[in-house]
Amino acid sequence: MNGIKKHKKLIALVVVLAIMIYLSFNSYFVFVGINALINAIAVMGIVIISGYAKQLHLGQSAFLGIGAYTSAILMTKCGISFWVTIPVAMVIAGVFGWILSIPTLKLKGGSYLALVTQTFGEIIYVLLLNMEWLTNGPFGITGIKAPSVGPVNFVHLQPYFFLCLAFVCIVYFALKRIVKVKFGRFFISIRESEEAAQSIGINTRKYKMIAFVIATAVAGLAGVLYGPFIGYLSPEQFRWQPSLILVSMAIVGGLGSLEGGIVGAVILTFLPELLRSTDQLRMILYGVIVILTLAFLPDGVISLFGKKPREIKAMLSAQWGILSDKALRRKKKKAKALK
Amino acid sequence: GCGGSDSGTIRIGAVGPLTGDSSNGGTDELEGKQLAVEDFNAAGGIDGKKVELFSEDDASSASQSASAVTKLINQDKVVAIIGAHNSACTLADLEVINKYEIPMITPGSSAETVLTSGCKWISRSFPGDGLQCSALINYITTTGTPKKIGVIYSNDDFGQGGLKSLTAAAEAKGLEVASESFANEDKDMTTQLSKLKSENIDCLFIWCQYTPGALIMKQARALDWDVQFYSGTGTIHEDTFSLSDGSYVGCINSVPFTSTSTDPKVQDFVKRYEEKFGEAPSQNSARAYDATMILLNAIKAAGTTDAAKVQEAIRNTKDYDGMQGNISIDPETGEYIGDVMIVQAVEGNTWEYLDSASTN
Amino acid sequence: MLAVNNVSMHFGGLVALNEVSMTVKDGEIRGLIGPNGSGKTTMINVITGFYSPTKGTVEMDGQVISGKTPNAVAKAGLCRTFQNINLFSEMTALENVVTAASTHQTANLASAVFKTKALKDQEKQCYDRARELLDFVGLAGKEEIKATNLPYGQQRLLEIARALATDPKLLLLDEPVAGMNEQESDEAANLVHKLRENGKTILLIEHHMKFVMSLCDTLTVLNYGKVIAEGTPSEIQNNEDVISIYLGKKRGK
Amino acid sequence: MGLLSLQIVNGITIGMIYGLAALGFTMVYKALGYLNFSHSNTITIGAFVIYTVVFSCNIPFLAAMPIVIVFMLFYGFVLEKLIFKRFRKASALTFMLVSISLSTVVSNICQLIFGPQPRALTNVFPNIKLSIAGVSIPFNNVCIFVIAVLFLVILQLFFSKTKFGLSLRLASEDPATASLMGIKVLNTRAATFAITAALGGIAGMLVSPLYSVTIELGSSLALKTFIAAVVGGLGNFVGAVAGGVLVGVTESLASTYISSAYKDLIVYVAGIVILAFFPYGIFRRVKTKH
Amino acid sequence: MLSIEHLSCHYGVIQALNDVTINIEKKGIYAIIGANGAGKSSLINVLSGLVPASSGKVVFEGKEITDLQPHEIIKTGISVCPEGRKIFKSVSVYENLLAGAYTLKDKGEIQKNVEMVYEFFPRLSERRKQLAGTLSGGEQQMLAIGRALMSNPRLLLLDEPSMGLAPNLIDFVFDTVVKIYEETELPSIIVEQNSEMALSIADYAYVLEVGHLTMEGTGEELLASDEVQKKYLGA
Ligand SMILES: Nc1ncnc2c1ncn2[C@@H]1O[C@H](COP(=O)(O)OP(=O)(O)OP(=O)(O)O)[C@@H](O)[C@H]1O
Ligand SMILES: Nc1ncnc2c1ncn2[C@@H]1O[C@H](COP(=O)(O)OP(=O)(O)OP(=O)(O)O)[C@@H](O)[C@H]1O
Ligand SMILES: [Mg+2]
Ligand SMILES: [Mg+2]
Repeated sequence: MNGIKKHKKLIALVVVLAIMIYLSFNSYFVFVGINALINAIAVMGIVIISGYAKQLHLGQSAFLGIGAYTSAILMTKCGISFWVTIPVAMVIAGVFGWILSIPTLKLKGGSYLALVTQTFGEIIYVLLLNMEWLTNGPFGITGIKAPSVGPVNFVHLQPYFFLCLAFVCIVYFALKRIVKVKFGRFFISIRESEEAAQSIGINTRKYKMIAFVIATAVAGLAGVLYGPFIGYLSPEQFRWQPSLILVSMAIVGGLGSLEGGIVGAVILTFLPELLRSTDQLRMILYGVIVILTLAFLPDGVISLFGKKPREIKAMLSAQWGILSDKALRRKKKKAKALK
Repeated sequence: GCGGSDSGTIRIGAVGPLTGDSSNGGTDELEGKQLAVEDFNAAGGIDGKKVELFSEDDASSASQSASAVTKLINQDKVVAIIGAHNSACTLADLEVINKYEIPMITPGSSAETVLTSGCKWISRSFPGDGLQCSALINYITTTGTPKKIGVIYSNDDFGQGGLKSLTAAAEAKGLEVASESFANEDKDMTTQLSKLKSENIDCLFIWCQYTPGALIMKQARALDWDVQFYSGTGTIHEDTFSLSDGSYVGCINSVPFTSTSTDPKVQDFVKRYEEKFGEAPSQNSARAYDATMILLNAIKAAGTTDAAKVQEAIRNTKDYDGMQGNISIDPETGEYIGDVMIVQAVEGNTWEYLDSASTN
Repeated sequence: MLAVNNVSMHFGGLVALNEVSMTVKDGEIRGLIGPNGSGKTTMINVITGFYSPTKGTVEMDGQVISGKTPNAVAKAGLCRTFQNINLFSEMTALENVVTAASTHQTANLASAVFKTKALKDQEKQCYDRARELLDFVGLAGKEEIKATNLPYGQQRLLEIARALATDPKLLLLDEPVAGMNEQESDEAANLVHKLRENGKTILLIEHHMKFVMSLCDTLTVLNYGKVIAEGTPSEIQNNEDVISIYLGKKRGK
Repeated sequence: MGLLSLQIVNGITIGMIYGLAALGFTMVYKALGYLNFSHSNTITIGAFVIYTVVFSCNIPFLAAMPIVIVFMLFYGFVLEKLIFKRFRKASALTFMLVSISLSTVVSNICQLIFGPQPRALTNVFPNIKLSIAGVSIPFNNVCIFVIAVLFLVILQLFFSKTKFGLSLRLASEDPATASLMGIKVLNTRAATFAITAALGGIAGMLVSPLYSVTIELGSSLALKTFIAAVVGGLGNFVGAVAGGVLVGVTESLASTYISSAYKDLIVYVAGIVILAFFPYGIFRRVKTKH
Repeated sequence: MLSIEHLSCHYGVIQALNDVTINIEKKGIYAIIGANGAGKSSLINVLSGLVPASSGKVVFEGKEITDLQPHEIIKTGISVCPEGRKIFKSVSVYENLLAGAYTLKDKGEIQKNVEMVYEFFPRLSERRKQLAGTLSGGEQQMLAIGRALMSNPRLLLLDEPSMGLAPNLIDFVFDTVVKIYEETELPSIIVEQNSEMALSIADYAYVLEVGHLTMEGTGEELLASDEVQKKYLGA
């Protein structure tokens, strides 16, 4: 009961959004909507690893790739059912996540982690590109079909949208439960002080690994959903640029909470599409909007939720004070006046 | 495929990279498409209806390309689409056009797989890798007696597509192949070249876009290596001369179009293109111009915007007289049927005609 | 309970601990004092596994714990506080303690996802225990305050509560009353007394002489990484060496 | 002349370019404690600006260099005053993301201004080749080598010996306390960005005649540069250049003896493995917290 | 010399200082005592420019310094040894001292000051090359005090200089403060938890309670006061 109450807003939001999109019947929006949902799943993984455990992760899309390719290869080459590939892909992505976690355990600075995770993503890319016998190299895998269950054929965008929505909800609630109990607390303790966490008996190595495995397995799931959605996989789709976009989604939405991740994914998936009419200015505007969001909402867009307009205004103007160095300028002015 | 002609115009879509890595190719293509639409409208359009071009950027990303095509079809209600540039993007688009049954014609994706993936709605309006490579290999075996060829290619859809076709053509003639790849981020290919040089090859095929291609030529010459260069459409560009610091001179290319051709039809096109865009058309521009014209002629011939009819008309294109010469489309596969020239880059930033091959 | 056998700790050329041996008996309050830089904190770091000694071993109830990771040492029943306060600063006071209490939980990921009854019970126990401990150290009512926002002295108390939540047999306190005023340090002394009554063994470092002398059963004095004296507070206070290198004339008798 | 030694020399030549680019990268880290992903833009901008100055103003390359350096100093300064300054209290992650987004913005603006076509900047270095161990190296590469080493020494001395260098280090560790010492923290930050932008610009100017001037010139070097700086130990100038050479040689040998398709993979794996054993890079003293 | 008039400061809604007025005319050693959170450090931070005053003004040697920034304040001659030492951990002991002399130009003078600090604290001289972050707590405190002496200050602000020091060192630090005052006539303001020590060396002292100034008097007067005895000396 309490749970439902707490998430009331979010549930309402999702339902409204879903109905809107369904009613609109604009396949293009539904298409972008599916993309947003798939991103949301991957971004929730980033929230776990980077938001809770503060392990920077700039290689998430590689794990999406691992999931997508695993599922696609199993479906197209071995004829295995889509549903069966879900757990397999999650396990394989998780195993790779575990491998990635090993060299990161000793690293202290975020900068070093940034390198290792980003480079790991590139390693996966090179493998996908060159293991032609398995992945068909740069030409990729075509003809990945969504399944149908009874009368519902997920090849159509609308049903697929709801399938993805269902998975977003499952992942959200599962992760929410995980972070509410000791796992979440231990992840945060690693973020706050690794030494202190160890001093009370937390095996920080183990929990960092768990965080990586959860984050990457979730990305694997996102990858499985991505395959039939685009229908075609090529290595370029899983390089570091999309990884950076996923991290941007997490931060713009609010790295501190799963809800923030979802919000960020929705916003930043729709933004470049809404900006399509601006042609050459598109990516410039996109970048500027991300920077402005970071400047005014350091805790992400989610920090606007549940606040009254007056509070929002106060928050923004306080932030403007910091950004424009109001205090500093006032001081300077006064000092000058004195001289 | 519904609508598209309600508002009194015929809507067609264009997709290609306008930002990001291959944006120079994509921008050239878009200009070609724009000029073609302008020419076509000036000539009266279709039954008095004007053609309107809707262009979307795919930033060379497969997923963005699929998204752009979904938008063109659902939002802009286009009748047919010209694109994409990168083979990987076109492959992603195929899934979408297959679902919505919208014809597409690509002026830029040369990989064989684009047509062999089983999608019935795609056609190609320029010579693909297979045609280009067999023409080149034919040329070297008829003009000399090489034993072993070297290939340096970009490790992406374009380069690997070329490598596959080259290897197939070379092995058919009993030639050995030594190959090295480079990543698109690489700027210095001296290492790969040094290795190829040590393998005693008779000629070097450079299969990539012109920016890295020019660097390869320059760096090969810096190794005091006077091997004969061969290349495909990728490196044909006026800028290749300057970018390679002149090392391009002597290189033999397969190509469907050069702006220095003496054909009056081509000269007229070049002149008008230069007036409009301030630079000579690259072969990308010409290919896109032809693709657009073929599509628009097909719509006109079909007499309707019904997708199936338009698609049938595209596939039945016969002897269209374009910038690349006489073009037909294979009704079965959608493959380009026409000429490919073998030219040699010579001093004065121009090319000399050597030979030509044709599937006509 | 705790035995430190011939432990040396070198940092490059610097010898921070030099063949130190000492034992701590069950139930005692042991003080570790010595001039700044004499190796006291290093000693705690070695005992709790943050450093592994260059030479020698540390045993807890007969089992060697040196060379183990800090978390393994903590599992063996030793818990420490830090000289420079080291809390989970963005968590509330309660969460800090709950986190430590939940190190004893057996829950796995699946039981978390499916919210099993066993897990719910364990969670409730942790929260109850944490509240109890906050109350015990005198932080009742501060549960929901973020750790960073607590005053300095209360942060030190919170660190002790957090350590207690792991149910240690031996508690190691590094300068627990630094930065507290007299009144507060008296309260802290009471707390330590109560802990001993609850059966905890305590090893503490402190420069606050009134606190140390009134509280400890035995004192060990380190200087340049060597034990130079061991004895009851009054013995130590009268030890000429200790007076000259550590206590200073005013405090010696 | 064996293939092996030839390829090692080739590797070193490429590696020095990574090293030169890594110097600026590592300097931002040293002075701010953050990674600035938009640093690779400065390489591109340096290349485009010198191209523009040389060709549209008809000024010889060498005379154009100081103009470009001044421009780059200004660019870095403005960027800091306009954007980075406002994020000085943000978390490292946010700062990184800002720099990544900024990089997207700047490179797209560059494309708007200069267009997507590559340009050739030829005949600026004398066409002499130096022969080392039988391998001939273009004069341009020799210049890069010399300048990289020169900068390395200058930066090293600057940071360890000068008062300004010390103040940069202090301000990066603890800005508030540094200001108590009398250090104008905001000015040191602006200076840092200006200097690193100039370093990037110089790298861009030196490599552009060797390669061509393209929009992705900087970003194509970015990952290898990043690896070079990190493997060498962030904040360590000798490490950055040595790391660059290490990356270059590994790449070259892997390409020759294993496979050119997998050469990058080998460099990446080697980088990660090195970090797994030397968490602070090969050339950095391990710092222990007390 | 230093006058603080009706000074207040806020952190958001929390008021840390409330209308504090202190007037110091002649040179000497001044102490400020008070419980945790009384606002002692806040006062030091306002004086050193780290925290802006919300009202009131501070005048040092006839010059108003209320709105100056930290790097300007040190130039006026006020030098701080901040709470929690705040030494620069990643650089050497010697470089920390150089940092303290950042405002000085003359190399010889800087060297002379370094020698002076080494003389006060020979332990630092032994460790001059060591990274400051690896010093023991007490060594760090010595370094922080030493660093504050490097800029030839005319007023020294010490925020809890005895924290974490061995008993004999506490004596030593207080003796040093007295000695510094006697030898160089450098006046200082000491903020302390160790009220007994502080009051015993102070010429004059102030008591802060939740942001208010509640008592003042000479060191002996306050030591003798019942209230101070009860609240701060744990008698
Ligand atoms: N990680 C390290 N690297 C190098 N030297 C160290 C390290 N840790 C401690 N030291 C040195 O070892 C000596 C002992 O330090 P330690 O922290 O144990 O002293 P302490 O007795 O706790 O002093 P204090 O009472 O001042 O806290 C000091 O001289 C210190 O500089
Ligand atoms: N940065 C800050 N943000 C918010 N509140 C603060 C901040 N710094 C101090 N405070 C609050 O201001 C009040 C005065 O703090 P201050 O640090 O000046 O006390 P103090 O007398 O120095 O105490 P202590 O003896 O513990 O050092 C306290 O209530 C404290 O919680
Ligand atoms: Mg200590
Ligand atoms: Mg204080």
